[in-house]
Amino acid sequence: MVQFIFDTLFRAADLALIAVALSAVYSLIRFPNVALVQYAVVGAFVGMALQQQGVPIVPAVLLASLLVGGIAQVFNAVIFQRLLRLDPAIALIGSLALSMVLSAGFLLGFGPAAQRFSVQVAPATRVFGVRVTEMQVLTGGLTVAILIAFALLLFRTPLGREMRAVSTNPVLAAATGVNTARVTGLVVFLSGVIAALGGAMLALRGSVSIDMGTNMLLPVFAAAILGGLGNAFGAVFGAIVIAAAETLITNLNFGPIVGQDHVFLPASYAPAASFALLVAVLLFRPRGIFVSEVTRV
Amino acid sequence: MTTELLAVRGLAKAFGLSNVLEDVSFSVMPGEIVGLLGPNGSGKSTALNVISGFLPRSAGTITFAGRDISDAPVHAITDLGLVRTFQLPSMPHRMTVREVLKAGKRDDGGRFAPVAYGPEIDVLLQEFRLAHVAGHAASALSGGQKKLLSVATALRANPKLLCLDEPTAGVHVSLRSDLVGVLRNYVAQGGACLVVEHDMLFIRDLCTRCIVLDRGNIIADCLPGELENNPRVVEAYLGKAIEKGGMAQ
Amino acid sequence: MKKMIRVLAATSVLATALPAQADVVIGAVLPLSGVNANGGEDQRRGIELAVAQINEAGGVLGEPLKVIYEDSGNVPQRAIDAARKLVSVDGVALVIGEYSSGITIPLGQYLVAEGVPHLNPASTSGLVRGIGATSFSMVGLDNVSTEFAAKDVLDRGWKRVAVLAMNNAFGQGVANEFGAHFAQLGGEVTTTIMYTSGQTTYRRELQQAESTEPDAYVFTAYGADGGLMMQEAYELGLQEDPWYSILITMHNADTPAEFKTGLIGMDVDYTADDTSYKAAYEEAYGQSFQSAWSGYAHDTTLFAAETIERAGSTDRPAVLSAIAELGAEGFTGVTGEIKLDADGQRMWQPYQKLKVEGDALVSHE
Amino acid sequence: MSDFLIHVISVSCIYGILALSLNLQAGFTGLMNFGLIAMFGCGVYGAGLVHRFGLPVALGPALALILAVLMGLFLARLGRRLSTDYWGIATLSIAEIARIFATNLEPLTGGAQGISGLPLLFSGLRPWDGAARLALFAVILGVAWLICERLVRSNFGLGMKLIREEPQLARALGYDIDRIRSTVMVIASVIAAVAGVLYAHYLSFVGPELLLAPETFLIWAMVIIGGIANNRGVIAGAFAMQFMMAYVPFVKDYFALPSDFVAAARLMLSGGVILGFLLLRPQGIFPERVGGRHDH
Repeated sequence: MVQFIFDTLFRAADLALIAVALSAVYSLIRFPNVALVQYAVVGAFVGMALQQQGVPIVPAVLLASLLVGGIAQVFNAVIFQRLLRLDPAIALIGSLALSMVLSAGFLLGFGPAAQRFSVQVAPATRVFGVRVTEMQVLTGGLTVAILIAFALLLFRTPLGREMRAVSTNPVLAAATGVNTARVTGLVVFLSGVIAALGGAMLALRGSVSIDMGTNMLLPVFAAAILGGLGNAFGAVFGAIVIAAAETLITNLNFGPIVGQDHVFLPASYAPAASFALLVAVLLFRPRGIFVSEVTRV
Repeated sequence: MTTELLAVRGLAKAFGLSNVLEDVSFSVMPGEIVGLLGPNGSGKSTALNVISGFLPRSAGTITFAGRDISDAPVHAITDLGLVRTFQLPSMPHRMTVREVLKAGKRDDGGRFAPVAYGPEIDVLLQEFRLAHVAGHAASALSGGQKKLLSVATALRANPKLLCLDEPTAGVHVSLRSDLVGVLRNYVAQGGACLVVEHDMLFIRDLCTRCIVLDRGNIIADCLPGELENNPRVVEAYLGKAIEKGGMAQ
Repeated sequence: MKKMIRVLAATSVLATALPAQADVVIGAVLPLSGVNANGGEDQRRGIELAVAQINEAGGVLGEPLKVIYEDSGNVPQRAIDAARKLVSVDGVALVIGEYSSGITIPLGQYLVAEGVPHLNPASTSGLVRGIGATSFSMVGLDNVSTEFAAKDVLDRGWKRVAVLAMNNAFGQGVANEFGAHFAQLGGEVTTTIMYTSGQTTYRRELQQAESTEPDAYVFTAYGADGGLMMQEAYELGLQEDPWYSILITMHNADTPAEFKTGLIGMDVDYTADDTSYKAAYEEAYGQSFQSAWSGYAHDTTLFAAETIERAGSTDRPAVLSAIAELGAEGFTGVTGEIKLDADGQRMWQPYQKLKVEGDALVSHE
Repeated sequence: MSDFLIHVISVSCIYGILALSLNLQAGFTGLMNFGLIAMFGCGVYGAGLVHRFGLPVALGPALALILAVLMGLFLARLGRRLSTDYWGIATLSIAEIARIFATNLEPLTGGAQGISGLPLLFSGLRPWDGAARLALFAVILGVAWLICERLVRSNFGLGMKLIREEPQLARALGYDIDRIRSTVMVIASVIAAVAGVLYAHYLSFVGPELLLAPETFLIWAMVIIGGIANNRGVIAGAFAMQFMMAYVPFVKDYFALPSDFVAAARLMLSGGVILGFLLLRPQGIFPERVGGRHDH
């Protein structure tokens, strides 16, 4: 049981930062930006490249995140703002296409193999009968800290108030003197930074390959949608639910049912669990979680 | 009772805690043109949305042409002959005016048969003065032209009851009398109308009866000429006007 | 639209006219990208060394031998597309390929259908045997290797083992055959976990295996997968128990030294008695063998060149009968003697027990 | 040489059929399906399963048809109350679930190793089998084109276009949106599945890699480059993309580029074409012709 909780929490930590970034940016720019999961990969790869150039790991990760924030703003201005003028669905296709182009870039720039930061790795120690590694604790803690910092920014600062105002009613916010373009730009920047940090955390716990973005795409979306796209901290909740579903499906021993000692579902069903959960939610409770466009009059 | 085309009984609609319609009952007979009036926020558009099936009701019943349509889906209601238009009709930009008009009547000559434009389309285009823009993208029309197109398209569906949501707002004055003529003609041929409208001149010209809503309740059901002398109607409009800072209607 | 097709057709004629046709050309479909990229690169090195050796000695049929490499990207469809290009555009005499059985089988079937000779330089799944008439294996299949591994594991006193293998033709073959041999010899497989190759983490699979409390973990993994799996096993503390790798050289080069201390395993023997190849490899690439597969790819190329020489032309039927003839006679390469059975499969090959020492593999008898 | 050209044109025909299917959904009805490959997969695995269990080859199309109808209905049902972008993500998920099950349900689907050795069409006609297959594919592409053209030029097609842009107006005029969408999805799904069956018997191999998400985006690229909502345009787009994809390896040979280049260039081509066209020419090379013959 303790193992289950730990596994769930660490998997949730994998998903949470990127899902929060996705949700936050959706609240202002109304289309699901698929390329965000690739920003996470960019963050991890750039961080590793900087470290290889001799930059110590902490500034390397921070620099990489800021850089990705900037890249996110550039893509937003050059690509997404233009596509959004056509249609949100077009912007979604554009972000899928951008993801493919970025994948191609990773393949050429970093090769197909998985890569890792060069950090000291120690074997797991046992806590409450559960194996935990130093890096898991460290990155898990950092993830929580980043989430808290973002929450404080959102709920305790004038900037956060402006962000929430723009997301609820951009026209009204603009009328009351909020510079919506500046606020939107800032949120795009922050989403890039948070996603990149999420990618770096993942890379610190394990390794990052060019496929990571693609593999993370649907679990991250499932988490963000479950929590209600546009509701940044709903995404954390969504991440925990998705992580629990995935962990449950792979940790259950089906052996007794089929008359053997140990039979597990292949772990590759784990993503299927999160997608199935997503589809079920969309199928049966679409309105509980978001406002359906089709039924609007 | 059997002659009623539309009968609304005790209709209520709430959004969360706010009751937009409290207890609305009225009916429309064949051949009538009923105006649905009221200050902004009185629930006119909501009533139209609930009757046409676009919003689910909270309570009450709606019968149309002898059938209970309280919970029927929009297409079933339309199939029975109740067709509506929108206050701000938005038109596709990758279809021409002619195509939209053609699409007004579904299954024209079979679902999968090729589109053919019969003479009746040209007649309608003429009647609504849209012939010169027939080949234009429908979204390129002016606001007033879009309204006319939406009325014309709705008429193509051969409705027994046509529900119009502010058909004259944005329509050029010279076209209003044409619109009155077209609608009168349609009613004379056996149709009926329910019109949500602000323009009192248009109402007086067109309507045979008026229903006035205020805060979700009917406060008057009378002839157009009697409106000005109805104290509750005057109070409702004036009260609103004072609340709004003296801007009279 | 018609105009567009005409333009496309014209440009395609131009594009396909580019490769030179003077040399004796053979094709190689290898995983040069994807999880097996390192293995594929090692195969390519083996082929290059063979080509250099052959051309130094005067080439084939008096012409220099040329190999056109195509990337399978570890995707069957792309492998078949690549083979189609080799066969119909480049007009190769035969095709060497691929690395993993899941791709070698459809690739081979395509070549068999086209009547093109196919030489399998690496795939060891038992299913390879059924590819068809014009397909030949230059490597022994799994029934032999898994029996060797099962005996080796049991000899070390590990009675209960968890098996991890990739979910493809090769992995399924290894898992099934190892399980059967191991049970027959008196051992018990606590659980068999088939994992999908190319994941970013194998924690879930490792934890599943751990929960069955085995004496040892027996696994087989391709390059990048194996490196990651060993790292995560180390981090999870699972390397307190022994790990045994079937075909250890597939992932050894991709696994950092700190995560494979004490790892043992088995593989096909590629050093045999001939050390000149090892020396040539180290001289050319400045490092020791990255896997067992360069030697096999090397021998496959030598075998191919020899058959074309015997056939006297690059005519496919002639090459086919030359392959059968040479296979029956036997041909000695750096991996030992290549002799084919009636199905065109290599009958025998040496295996070796290996252990990790630092970053390198050493014999462990 | 000409064999390779025949191959590229044959595959272009199959992708042309897929592009028509996507165009019917996304181009004319506004259904942004990112899981098209699952519909294709119904055809591929329909043919594959029949072969795997030793049933008569003719049952392949029948099984494919059943699977495709179910898939179309399910996706349509899912789309009933979802906005476009959510539905897009949902379809992407369905396709991924389908791929994961195809990879892991080893007893049924053959797992990751797939199903190989499917009978090749017209293999008895050697050496003219390639040309015969091409002829068959071209005819089927033509039939699919006729069906799509007829559909979008019909009264039903007017409904599709109205739903695409103004679903509220369509509802008010009595169009049963759910039914029209379901009908379109089923027709498109069956068309995609036909392409799948043909492809399975062309490649003679069926495996989960055929269902990877980038394949869907390749078809999207074809539709966008050719001209969304223009049936001839998307076929031209399919040919253009397929030819570019097929000739990437030659570019690699010619410039002696590293082998990663091929994989990267293919991704870059699909993604780059989509992005470039969306930004610079969203209507594609052959834009939709608005209005019927009457208006021009």
